[in-house]
Amino acid sequence: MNELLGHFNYWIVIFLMMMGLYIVIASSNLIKKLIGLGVFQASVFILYITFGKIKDGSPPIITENVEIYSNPLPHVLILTAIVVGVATTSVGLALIVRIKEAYGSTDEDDIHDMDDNDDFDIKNRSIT
Amino acid sequence: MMIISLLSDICLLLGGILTLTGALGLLRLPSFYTRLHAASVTESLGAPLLIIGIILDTGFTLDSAKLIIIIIIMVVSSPTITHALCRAAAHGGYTPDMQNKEKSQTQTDTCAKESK
Amino acid sequence: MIAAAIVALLITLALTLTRAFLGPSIYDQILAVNSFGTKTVLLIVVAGHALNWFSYVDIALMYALVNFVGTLAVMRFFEQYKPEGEQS
Amino acid sequence: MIENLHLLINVSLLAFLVLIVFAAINTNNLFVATMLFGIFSFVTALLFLDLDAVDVAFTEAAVGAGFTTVLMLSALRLTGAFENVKHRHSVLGLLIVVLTGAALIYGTADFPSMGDANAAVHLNLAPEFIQLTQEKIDIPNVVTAVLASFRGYDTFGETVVVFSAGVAVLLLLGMGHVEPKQEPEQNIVLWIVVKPFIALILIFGLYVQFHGDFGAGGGFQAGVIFASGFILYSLVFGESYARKVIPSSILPRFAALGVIIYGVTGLASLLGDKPFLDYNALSSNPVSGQHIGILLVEAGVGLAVFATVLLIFYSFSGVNHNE
Repeated sequence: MNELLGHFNYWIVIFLMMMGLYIVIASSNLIKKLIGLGVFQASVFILYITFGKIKDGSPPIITENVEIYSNPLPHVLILTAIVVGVATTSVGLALIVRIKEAYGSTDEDDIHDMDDNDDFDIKNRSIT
Repeated sequence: MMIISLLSDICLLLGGILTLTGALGLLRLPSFYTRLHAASVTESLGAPLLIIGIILDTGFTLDSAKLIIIIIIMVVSSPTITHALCRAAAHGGYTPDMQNKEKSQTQTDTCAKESK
Repeated sequence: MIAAAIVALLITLALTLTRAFLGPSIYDQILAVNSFGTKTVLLIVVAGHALNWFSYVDIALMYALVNFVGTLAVMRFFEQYKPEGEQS
Repeated sequence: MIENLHLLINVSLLAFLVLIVFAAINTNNLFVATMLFGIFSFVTALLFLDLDAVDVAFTEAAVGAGFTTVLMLSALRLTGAFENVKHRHSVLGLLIVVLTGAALIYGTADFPSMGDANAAVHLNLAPEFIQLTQEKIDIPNVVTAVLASFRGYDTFGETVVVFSAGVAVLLLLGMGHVEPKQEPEQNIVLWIVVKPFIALILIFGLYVQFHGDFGAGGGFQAGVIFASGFILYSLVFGESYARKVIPSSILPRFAALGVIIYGVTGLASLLGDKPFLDYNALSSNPVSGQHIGILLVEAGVGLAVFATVLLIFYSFSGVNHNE
């Protein structure tokens, strides 16, 4: 039972991570792929924070009468990772907006079809 | 002291019951506008009651002042959101039907089809 | 009693989530998502007090503000999107 | 009792996360998927709170639930079609995912069980950081101390990454410009309610910025909160008015200024014959030198993040991209 409770969080986190990966693989829409990446990313964050937790510990902010503090290091890493994550997501979204302008679609399969077609003219968004 | 903790318990209990009722209404009521009603009315009373229960328990500190600000935010923002949502729905061609329950149900379904 | 309130809030969250999944219309989902946010603020306040979370009040305050901004963004998007959708 | 409550909250939040992702996989409406991703972030932040990570919960709520949702909606508005997204049921993909997941779960057998105080992670570095923060820096929040002082290089790198992401978005999309006819519908209730809200958000942003040494908060969170005040203004009153309050041309300068404040603080410590970003050189008393250094660095981070976030929002909300 202790084994189960001690590892429960890890299993769920890995399950979430794999669902995120599945969205990235199975969805052909680029924005949905980004959402899948976001889910994957968030589950990695949860994994790190789970590592940092100490039983009966309190948050790493020095207060009186507290002996055990949870590990501050994962918190620092993840705090910056979240902000960098949203910055990279925004670059991804900007690329998708440009792709939509060039191809008229955000669907990966359509874009591949257009790329394979030699007659496709990217400027006029049409097959000449 | 006893009275305050009793009052806090009563507030928490009432607040819990109200939010639960609101969620049940949100889940069970037949059409969009009735659900809106269930969610907003109970939210305006249930949320402050729960927070007041906590304030009575913490006593008068900086935290309780911030909690009062949270109450103000929720009491103001929740009806505003409901109003704006209702307005958006009405402008989006989603009119409430007063007379017939069956009819309003079918209307909801057609709207659902449209939105999909 | 505070434990009962936490359990009630968790059940509330589950019910609201169900409505957010079921729909049927997009407005129902917006309503459910907004309601979910409000209930999260309440859960932070109640559970934070019961479990002694550090500076839970600040975070609850921020959640309330973020939830407001988020829902307004969703509705604004919907207002703007409507005419374009009819054209195409 | 408290132990059981922790367990109950932990388990139900994780269950909510799994349910939300399932719903996000199944929906073929991108708009719904975006909203679900927003509440996914909310629940994640709640989980962080329960796992003692106050600062991270703060950041995740401000960035994940607030800004990412707004950003994705703006992108959806520009790309148009968000309904009937195609979904291919890939057997091979499912196989890969199941195999990877099985391998990872096999790997967790070696993990220490959750909350174990004797796990390897907790024996090195972390106790030293907590000890040194009390001795040398003397601010209560260890996370801020590690972020701004002990790992100052790292945070400088992150700030530069955020800045360059802003530059990349600017290069890809440009600032655009907003035509006044694109104003939102006039709604007096919203106008009246939102005005005090904006003031409240801005004050709260400043509070988070300067309270970061003592409690949860800091430059990253404050920058996003401050920017969301202006985003709220822009959503309710219209983008062209927002661009009169903060012109789009000064935002890149603000972002650069934030990074420069950080860098110059590092250079100032070089001038005092100390290593880069060693704040002991900033004052005759090492502890107050650390205080000054952390204040300056957090101000730089806050300014850079604020300007970058608002810059990205402006770039996405310019309407002329479809032309």
